[in-house]
Amino acid sequence: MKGRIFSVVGGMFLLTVCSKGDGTVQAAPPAAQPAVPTADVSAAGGTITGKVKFTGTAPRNPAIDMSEEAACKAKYKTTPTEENVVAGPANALANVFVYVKAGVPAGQTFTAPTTPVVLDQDGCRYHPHVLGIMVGQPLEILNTDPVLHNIKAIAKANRPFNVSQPTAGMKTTRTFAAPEVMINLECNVHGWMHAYAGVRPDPFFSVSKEDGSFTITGLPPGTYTIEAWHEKFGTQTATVTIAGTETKPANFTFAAH
Amino acid sequence: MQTTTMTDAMRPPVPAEPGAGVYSNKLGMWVFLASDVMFFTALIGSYIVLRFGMATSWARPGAVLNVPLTGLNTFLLICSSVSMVKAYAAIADGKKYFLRKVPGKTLQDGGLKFWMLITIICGAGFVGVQVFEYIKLVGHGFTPTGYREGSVLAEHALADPVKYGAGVAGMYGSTFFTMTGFHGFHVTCGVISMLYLYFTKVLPEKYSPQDYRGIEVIGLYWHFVDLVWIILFTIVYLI
Amino acid sequence: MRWWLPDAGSTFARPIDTLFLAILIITGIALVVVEVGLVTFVIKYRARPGRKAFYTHGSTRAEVIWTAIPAVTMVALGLISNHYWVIMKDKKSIPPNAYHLGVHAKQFEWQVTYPGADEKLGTSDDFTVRNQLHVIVDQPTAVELTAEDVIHSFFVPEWRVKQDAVPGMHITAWFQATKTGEYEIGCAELCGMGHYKMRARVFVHTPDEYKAWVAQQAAGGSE
Amino acid sequence: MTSVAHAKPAGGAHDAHHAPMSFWRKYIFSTDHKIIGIQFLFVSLFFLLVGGLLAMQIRWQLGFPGKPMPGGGILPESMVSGGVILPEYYIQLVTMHGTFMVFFAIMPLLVGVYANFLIPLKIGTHDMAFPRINMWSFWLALLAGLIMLAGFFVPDGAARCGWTMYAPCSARPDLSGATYSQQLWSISIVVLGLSSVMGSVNYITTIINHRAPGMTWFRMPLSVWALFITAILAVLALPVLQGAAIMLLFDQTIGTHFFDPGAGGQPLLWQHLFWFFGHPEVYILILPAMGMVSDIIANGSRKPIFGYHSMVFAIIGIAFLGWIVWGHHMFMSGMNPTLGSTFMVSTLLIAVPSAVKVFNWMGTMWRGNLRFHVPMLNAIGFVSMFTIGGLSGIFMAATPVDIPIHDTQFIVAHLHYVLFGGSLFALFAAIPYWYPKMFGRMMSERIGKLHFFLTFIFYNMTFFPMHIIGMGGQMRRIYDPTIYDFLKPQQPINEFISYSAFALFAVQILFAFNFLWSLKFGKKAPQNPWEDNGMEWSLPNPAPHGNWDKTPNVYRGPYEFSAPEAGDKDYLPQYVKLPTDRDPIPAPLSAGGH
Repeated sequence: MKGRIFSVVGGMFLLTVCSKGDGTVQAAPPAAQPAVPTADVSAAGGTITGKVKFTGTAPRNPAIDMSEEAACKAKYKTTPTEENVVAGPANALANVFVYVKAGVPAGQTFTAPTTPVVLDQDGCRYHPHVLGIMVGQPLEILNTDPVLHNIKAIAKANRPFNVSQPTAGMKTTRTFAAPEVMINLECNVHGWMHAYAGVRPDPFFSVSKEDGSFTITGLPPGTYTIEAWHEKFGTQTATVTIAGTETKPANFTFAAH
Repeated sequence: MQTTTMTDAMRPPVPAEPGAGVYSNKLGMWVFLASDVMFFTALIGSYIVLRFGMATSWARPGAVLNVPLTGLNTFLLICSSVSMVKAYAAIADGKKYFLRKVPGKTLQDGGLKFWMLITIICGAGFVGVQVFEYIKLVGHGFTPTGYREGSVLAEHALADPVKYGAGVAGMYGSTFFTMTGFHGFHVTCGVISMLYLYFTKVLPEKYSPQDYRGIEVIGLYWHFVDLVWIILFTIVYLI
Repeated sequence: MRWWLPDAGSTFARPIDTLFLAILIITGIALVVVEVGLVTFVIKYRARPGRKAFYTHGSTRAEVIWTAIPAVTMVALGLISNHYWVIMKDKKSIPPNAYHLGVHAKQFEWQVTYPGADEKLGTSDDFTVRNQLHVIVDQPTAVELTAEDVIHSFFVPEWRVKQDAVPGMHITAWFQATKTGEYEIGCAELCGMGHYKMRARVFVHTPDEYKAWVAQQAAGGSE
Repeated sequence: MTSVAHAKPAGGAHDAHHAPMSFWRKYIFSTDHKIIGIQFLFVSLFFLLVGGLLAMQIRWQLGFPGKPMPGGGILPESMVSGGVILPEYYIQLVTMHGTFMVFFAIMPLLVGVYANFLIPLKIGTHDMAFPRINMWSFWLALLAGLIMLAGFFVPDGAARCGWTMYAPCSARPDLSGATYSQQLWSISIVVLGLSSVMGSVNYITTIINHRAPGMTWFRMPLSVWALFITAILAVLALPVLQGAAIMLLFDQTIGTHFFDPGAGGQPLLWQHLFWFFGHPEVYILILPAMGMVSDIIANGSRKPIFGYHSMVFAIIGIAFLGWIVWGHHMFMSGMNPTLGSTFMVSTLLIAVPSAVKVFNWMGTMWRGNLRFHVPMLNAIGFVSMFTIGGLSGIFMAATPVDIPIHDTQFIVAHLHYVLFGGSLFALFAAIPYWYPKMFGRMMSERIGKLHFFLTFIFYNMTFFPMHIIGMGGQMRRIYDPTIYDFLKPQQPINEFISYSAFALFAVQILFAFNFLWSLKFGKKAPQNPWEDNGMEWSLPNPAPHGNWDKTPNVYRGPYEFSAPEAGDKDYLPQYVKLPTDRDPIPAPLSAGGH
């Protein structure tokens, strides 16, 4: 640790470059589907698709009292709630991060797309609430609200960061250097604001939609362990074998306790 | 201040003040030691405040730390203080030599070179024992952050939380390593300085009964470090 | 634009403001003496050809006078101040009928815990509201301050109340609001990048209004 | 009465007996106390500039919150986004402004520069007791400053928990948002502490043991007295901060728990340690200023200092009381209120020696023959501004009144009246006063006067209104006061302060210009340009290496202005031997030691 400090001191001039790189604003347009990045994997691979559901009754999402932030409150017609459990019709479960946990041959590397994943802070909530991103892929954090948000990333494998955006329209771009499921993102000014980012070295991940569906494409033949992660309900795994350009199902059912 | 003006009478001469009555190196060392006292006061004061502000009590004496070994080490340091006094006395008497036969006595008489060497060996020995102790302690799982998970000590603490002060092990480790570590650092500095003096001044016989300031100044420092250790040994190991 | 302390909103305001004014007068006199003296000397004793300074090393009498006057003033000031200080901050001065609220500070919000219908903290009908402090007018109120992460400071200017919330400590501060209305809490101790945003609103209600608000919260069930 | 022959004194203009030295030995790794003082001067003026630039950014944000800062584009996006200062950069600004100004500008300017430069010259000796340790003291101070500065260039930017570094914010990167710079802060403080202790050991030893024959304790100029007491404060206070900074560093790096409440650590312990150092530090920052101002006021008034002995005892009294008042920084911290009462009384008592000093300065000017040279103007500015700073301190000392103004802009106003109005005005007096002794030339009087008047005006326009917004409740270190309803009406005052602050900063360009221009083009200084009594004026300008060839004798106190024996002159230097004077009796023990 001490050695690190001294190397930091020694390289202080070089580090000006680093500190610049940390927060460079990128003018790239937001991707159409921010949660599902496009990686340069041939479309010829196999596909895993399925639905995520839950059993039991979902806990009620607490209402958010936004009366201190008039600018945010004005964006809602009804009282907004937190997004701990977003359920669709027929007990479909959204915001589940599904990814290939094991099975991708070791040593195989994937190039991260340069299109950023956009995390928008709008109406004092994060959009999207759960996102997947590749190692090295830019994460563009955008503040649409005219109020201060800070974005604190609580990470273990990656370097944690905590940056703030006091005015509307501010953008900060960050990248993650190591795979990590999940990185918690939170705003300490608005205690209800939480988002989760799954950082993967490969493009084989997806986030379930409102109807609980997810799709992972481009998988080469092999046997994979698929894990589904939900912020309240924990994780579940499934094993899927892909033989060619086929589409295999994988469904997950969580128990709401 | 006198407000009267001087008349034609001669002003009485003013004696130059003799300063502190000691030479500057010694005075400087005294001032430095005063500053070092404040440094250790900060550490020891914090230790007392933290230890007695704890909800539960510390590990019992001897439960974690090896008191007999450190007791021996304390003895070693006290010996080095004694040998430092002997070195000082030797050079004050003009004994620059290592050992010399004294007629009618079986033991040879030690000079500055001998007693300084003994002091250096004892000091280095102290540091060595302390390093050994640290290695042992860390091996048992006692670290500055507390008992390392899965270590022998962590298991003991689980079995007997009162004896091992399980709840406050973190602070125990923090204060123990910081205080003894900084003391050890002071001893190391002293040993290095003495080695330097030994080779540049003692062996070339540059000290004389007329001028042995270096020995006196390093001696002051050495006794101070010894004194600090006796305090630390008492409050860290024995209480 | 305001040129004075904020409008008084609690029983502490009166003694504090009076003391403030008293100190202002004392220091004002001292200031005028010094500054007028300096200006006078600068004009009167400016160097002119042929003038020579008056050779003196001082006057013991003058020095005793200007040592004694500040000493007496300061001791008197200390005694008066201490009287009010004990009332405002000493644990024993918290009125026994005080209404207790829990205030938990964290980066960067105030979580206020209300005792609910049974008016006791630590029971199951307690509820917590973010960034809103509701109190009853003319009712001694004690806030039990805790902090989650770093040091924060609970500050309501109109009430002349300020107390740090320190992690690991449980500090109680009391006050008695004298005016209904809406005020603000600010954090007075640098607590991180969102320090300035640690703002909460304060509502001083009549007892009935407060009861109604508690009931509404209970019905809303947002605990 | 014989008229005094102001003969050329026994100064040594010749370096003949000193071996010629290379440029490096002479000006870079110099052990000459005067060169070291000058090195400190340049380095700390640089850090003063750094601190000033940080202050300007703070003022921009407070005056015009959320508006793009002109020139903000050159700063990286992690600090300033689209020209707008980010909140995390703002708290770095307030932290580093305080840190640089206190530790790397004012403290080295007063102690590093003038203790080094003046002590041997004023007590009539050849150099410090330990010249090599003195050199190390400078290089360590520079190293500490550079480590601190490096904080801006590491990931996440500079340290951010205020210059007081309150734990646990400072101890936990996840709470402060910065990792490396917080550690760099701790390391820098440890190094600086070492430098300060080395310097102070030197000053104390030199003053005790190396005074010239005849320089008795009560013939020492008040500047030397003040620097002596300051050195004692530093030697005893800095190690406490060092100890605290080491504990903090261990908390930050190896995971100890000193300030971690989760493991039984105590956040208030940091505050106690910090302020136990911090309050003596406040006096480290003002006592030397008081001492030098005393010398200059006596000179400008052409009168002996009024109540020399009580001035000395006031310095000692302030220093002594300074050790038992640290708790007044913690009235609102949750410390036991009974302790608060104790600290209140001791704090109020400090007003007494301070008042004595102010009245004695006025007494010195009373019936004087005032010469308004630039140092004198700034010294008068010091007295009038320090008075405001001292008096506003009484508000905070009275604990109930402290409740509404604690940690508000009122405190900011108070501390700037003491540190800027006090210490910095004293420096604006001291720098031109001893400039000829350092560089052999005079600073321009005309620019100096212009600089003084403009600084005085803009300084008051900047800091006085802070009292008002502080009374209104504006908290310290907040990024944007306009989000509070009770602060919104005060925003015009904030804007006004910002404009004044920019003007104040701009005026300092005059000083910088004067300082640098005079190095080369200033008027050549006569030997005793201010017609002063100090021992240093027996030497040529600039003073040669080794100062005097032969240790000089001292015949009287330092303030014999307008003494009847002086004849037609209105000053009587300490080194001038009147026919009625006898040489001092040499000390029984060789004071020098070596």
